[in-house]
Amino acid sequence: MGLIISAVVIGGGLLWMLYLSIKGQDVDRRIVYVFVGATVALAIIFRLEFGEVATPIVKSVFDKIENLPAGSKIVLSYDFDPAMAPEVNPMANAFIRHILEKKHRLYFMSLWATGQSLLSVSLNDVLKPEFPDAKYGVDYCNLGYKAGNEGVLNVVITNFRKMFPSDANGNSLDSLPMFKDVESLKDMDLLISVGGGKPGVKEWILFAGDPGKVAMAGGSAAVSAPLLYPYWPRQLIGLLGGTKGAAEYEAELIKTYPRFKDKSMPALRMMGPQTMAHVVIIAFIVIGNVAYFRSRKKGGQL
Amino acid sequence: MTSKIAMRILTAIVALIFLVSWITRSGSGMSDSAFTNVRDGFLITFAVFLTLSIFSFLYRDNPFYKFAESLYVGISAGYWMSYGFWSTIVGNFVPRASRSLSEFFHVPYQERADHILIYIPIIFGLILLTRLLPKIGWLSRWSLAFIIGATAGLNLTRYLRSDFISQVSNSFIPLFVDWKGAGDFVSHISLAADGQFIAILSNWVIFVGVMCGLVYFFFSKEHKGAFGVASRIGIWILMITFGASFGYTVMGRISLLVGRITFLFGDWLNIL
Amino acid sequence: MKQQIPLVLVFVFGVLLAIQYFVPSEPSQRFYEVALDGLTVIGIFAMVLGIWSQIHVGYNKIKRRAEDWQYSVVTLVSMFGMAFCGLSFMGGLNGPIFRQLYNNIFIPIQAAIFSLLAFYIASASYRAFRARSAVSTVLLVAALLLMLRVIPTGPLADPINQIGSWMLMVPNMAAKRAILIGVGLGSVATALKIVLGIERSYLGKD
Amino acid sequence: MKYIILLFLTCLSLCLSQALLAQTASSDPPAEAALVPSEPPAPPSNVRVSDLANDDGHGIRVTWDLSPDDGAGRSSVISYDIYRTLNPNDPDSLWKKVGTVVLGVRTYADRGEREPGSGSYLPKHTNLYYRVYAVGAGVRSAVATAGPAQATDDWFNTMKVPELIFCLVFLVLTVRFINMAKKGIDLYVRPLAGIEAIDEAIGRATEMGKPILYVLGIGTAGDIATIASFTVLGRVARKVAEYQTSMIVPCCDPVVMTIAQETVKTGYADAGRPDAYKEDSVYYVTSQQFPFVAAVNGTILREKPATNIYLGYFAAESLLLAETGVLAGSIQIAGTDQVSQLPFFVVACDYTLLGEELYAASAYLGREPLLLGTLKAQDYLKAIVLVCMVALLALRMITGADVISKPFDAPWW
Repeated sequence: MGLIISAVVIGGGLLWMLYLSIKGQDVDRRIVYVFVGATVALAIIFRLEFGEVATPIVKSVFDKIENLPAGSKIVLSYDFDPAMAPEVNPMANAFIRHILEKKHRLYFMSLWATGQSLLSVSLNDVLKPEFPDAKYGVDYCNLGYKAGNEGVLNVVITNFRKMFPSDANGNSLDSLPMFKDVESLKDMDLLISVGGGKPGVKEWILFAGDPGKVAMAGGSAAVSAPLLYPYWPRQLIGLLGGTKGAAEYEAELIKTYPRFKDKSMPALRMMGPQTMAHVVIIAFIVIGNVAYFRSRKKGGQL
Repeated sequence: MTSKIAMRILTAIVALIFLVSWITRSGSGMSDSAFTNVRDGFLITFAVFLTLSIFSFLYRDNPFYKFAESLYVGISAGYWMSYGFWSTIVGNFVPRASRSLSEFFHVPYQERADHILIYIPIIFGLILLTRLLPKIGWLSRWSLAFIIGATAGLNLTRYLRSDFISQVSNSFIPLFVDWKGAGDFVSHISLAADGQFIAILSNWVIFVGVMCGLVYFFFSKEHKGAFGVASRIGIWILMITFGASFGYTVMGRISLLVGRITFLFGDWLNIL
Repeated sequence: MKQQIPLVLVFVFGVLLAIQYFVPSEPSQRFYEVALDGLTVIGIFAMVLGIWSQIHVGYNKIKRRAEDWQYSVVTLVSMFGMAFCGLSFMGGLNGPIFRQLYNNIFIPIQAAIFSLLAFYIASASYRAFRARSAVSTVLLVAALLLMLRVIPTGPLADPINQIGSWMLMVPNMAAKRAILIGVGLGSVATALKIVLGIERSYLGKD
Repeated sequence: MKYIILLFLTCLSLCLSQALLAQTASSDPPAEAALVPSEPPAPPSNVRVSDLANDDGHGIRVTWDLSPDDGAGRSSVISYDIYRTLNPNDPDSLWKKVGTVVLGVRTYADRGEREPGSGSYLPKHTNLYYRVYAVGAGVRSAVATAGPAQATDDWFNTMKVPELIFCLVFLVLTVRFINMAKKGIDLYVRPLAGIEAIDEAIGRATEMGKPILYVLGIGTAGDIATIASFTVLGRVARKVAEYQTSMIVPCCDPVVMTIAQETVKTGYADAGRPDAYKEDSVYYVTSQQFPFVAAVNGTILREKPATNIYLGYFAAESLLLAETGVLAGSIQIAGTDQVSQLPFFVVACDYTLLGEELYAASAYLGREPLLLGTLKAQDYLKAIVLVCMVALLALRMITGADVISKPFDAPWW
């Protein structure tokens, strides 16, 4: 319903603008403003979401988690701060849902001091209410934050217990069943770092993924995503870049597991207004060029 | 004349909406205290009024925008004064200048061997204020000379590393990454993001791009012939960059608008 | 005298601070700190001049009953009100009224003005991205490609994404380096012109 | 231009030669670790201390050989702890821990504070003793001690030789070209559209009877871009005075305002019309970015200036100002050294001075031989950079040595 109203209002308006431009009339800038405002407002009010389709770089992460046998060991590292959280937190939550849905074992950790509190927010808001059956120490555990940046990775690539004698709650690692057959990062099946600064995905690749020869995936803020592309697909099996990447992952998750449909998918929701606004701006550019070529043609004839 | 009447009617309507909003928001407040509810109702209504006043600038300049603008500038100036006083004077300067002042402001006094040196800048600062006295106003140029001289001296050497030397030295990149002969290169050619071909192409683009960009910035040579070609490539690289950065920024700017519209529809009208 | 002393000061401070960069010893570090302090402290004193200018301009408008003089009243009243709340000992920067004014007036206006950029970026795109010449077409195509990344474009999404990221990485880096090298040279040249007294228009003439 | 082609050809051939010589370096996989915790690792050996080079006399460099258990042996080292004291016979409790480094690192720079009162004070010209421990999981090795060493001042930072060379070359070139210019040798500079537009724009303002708006950006007087903008402002003010039109200069910083007032006043005096200068035309708005923009935007729409000139340091407000200027129908000339804001100026303004062009603008406007001399020196340095880039890259390609990949980072001189 909302989609139809928005499409009629905006599409009609754009067609009218195109018509005016072809006739050679100038479009007032205020009309442009009204369009931008209306587009974003409509998309927010009607909660428009668009069929995000996962690009290969996102799909490969999804497929990797999907195809690992149940009980595989996956590390998820929270390497970000509150400023980046709106962009990358949705990725982390989507990963948690997917990994626990597939009954993998999930090891949380953080290379950022600020990551630890964000991690516990995720645990309380997503993991515990949505997966009440998941048992601490068996299905997931929280190693918490350790200072030392990539130095931490340098150590845990050979031995977890040296760096993490105990988890974030003070339990010794040996008391956790899921650590029974884990000696170092090399015993993991997949490493995922979610972050956007340093240390982040790049450090994970260079200090853990590459030397340990463990599959590595990442989620990154849009700003730093381009810097990570060159690592794909050899050193990085996949990457979620910015809100867009997060939305693609959420869409893929909902497609495969419809039970998540009514859960909050912030990235997907954020992409609605974004997509609409971008479509409208691109339409403006096209209309502007139509008007330009039209006027030039006329000028030529005169 | 008619526009004046229209303006008055408009103002009346805006005032009415404002009042209605204030009353309804005060009625639906969460707090137990009536005063808090009325105050919060006023504050959110006022914030909405200011937001819409700013947006009205998109239509054209108008009294609402002028009001919001003047208020904003005034608040900002007052904020800046207070901030400058507490953070720079009290936070930075008092602890080094005087023990008794430090005690007065409850900031820890920093014992330093060179605390007398802090008075040199103060003298320059006082000299600057002579501007307010017409007779000896020219003295203030001494302070300006200090500022400009210091800025120039600092910039003469300090940014050479970040802006010049690092940029030049980072441009020394291998132009043949993982080269194992032409045959190997041709047989493994692919468009994968981490492939050899893309790596080599990228490094060439960076190297040639930096060179041509520099050529573009030559002032004493006409852009003709081979020089012209190089500067042309330079301007193309610049334009690709500008276009890409512009297109890339759109998303961030739309997010800002999403935030404001969510504020209007969600926090104010409660329809989300 | 009025001309010479400032020029000498510029030269002396300029040369000393330029040389200071190469000298790590303790007296040199202290000199550097004093110079930086100087810039901050003079800034504080200059604030008096700034406020004076603001009051002066506003007061003149009000006195002459110039057009829109009422808004100058708004500015001056809000400035003194805010400064009073912030400078009086009602909690300083953390005083309740000060924070209320900041959070409920300053922040909403700030966010609204910042979000005007969403409208402006659209109108600028509409007006300026036209294929007038080869160069402007390049600008247009690069911008379009990056904007298209956000829209679900099905099978095209991946190549667009890749090319977009490559453009942000590679040509971007080349252009930034070329510009920064130029900026580095230009700023040194400007600094040198100032220190040597070739540029001196800021020093007045009487 | 023959030389440029030649340079490219050299570069090309050298690249090919490198390609032939290129070898792929294979990195060794990290040693497999066998874990035996609880037993303390072997201590590091051969600890040495010396004065830290290139510092203010409050630093000591500590170096050691890795513990046999670091990455090899029992592989039980996690980090190294470094302790310092004034007296080697002090009991353990008096040794002060000054730092920790992760495994594999064999050096630590102990940089202390200068003020005796501060916690990390490191005295000058005093004997200092150091201890290094290898730390394992909950255990630490036997101690390795070294000393004494004294911290001393240094009078030249040898890491900054490249900057020094650069400055000297620049200075010599500048003096040379200034002398040439003084002798009357004509120095050619190519036309820059953005600068020529400034002249036209002032004429246009006169015809229209509207003012010129000059914005110095949101930088402080400590930004060199603002200083460059002052040099342009002086010449614009002079022309404005000659054409008998008016100008508005809102400022975002009180110091900037003060200097701008002096500059504009001088410009009017130079034009012989000191009486036409109005103090209120250069005024302070507020020191914060967005309030400043709000006020300037209002001014643009109310005064409808014929020309807006934005030169200096700009951030997100670039597009806000430029689009409002379009709305008011002004001709707009912008220039900044902020790479991230250039796209918006390029898109929304009629003319944009990119980076270095901002710094060259005053020389263009003034056309004085002294100023053109510095422009010429800049060009020569760019030429030197171009040649060096090709030559050093060639050297790297022939030798394949990594030293040249970061030619200015290590003191190889």
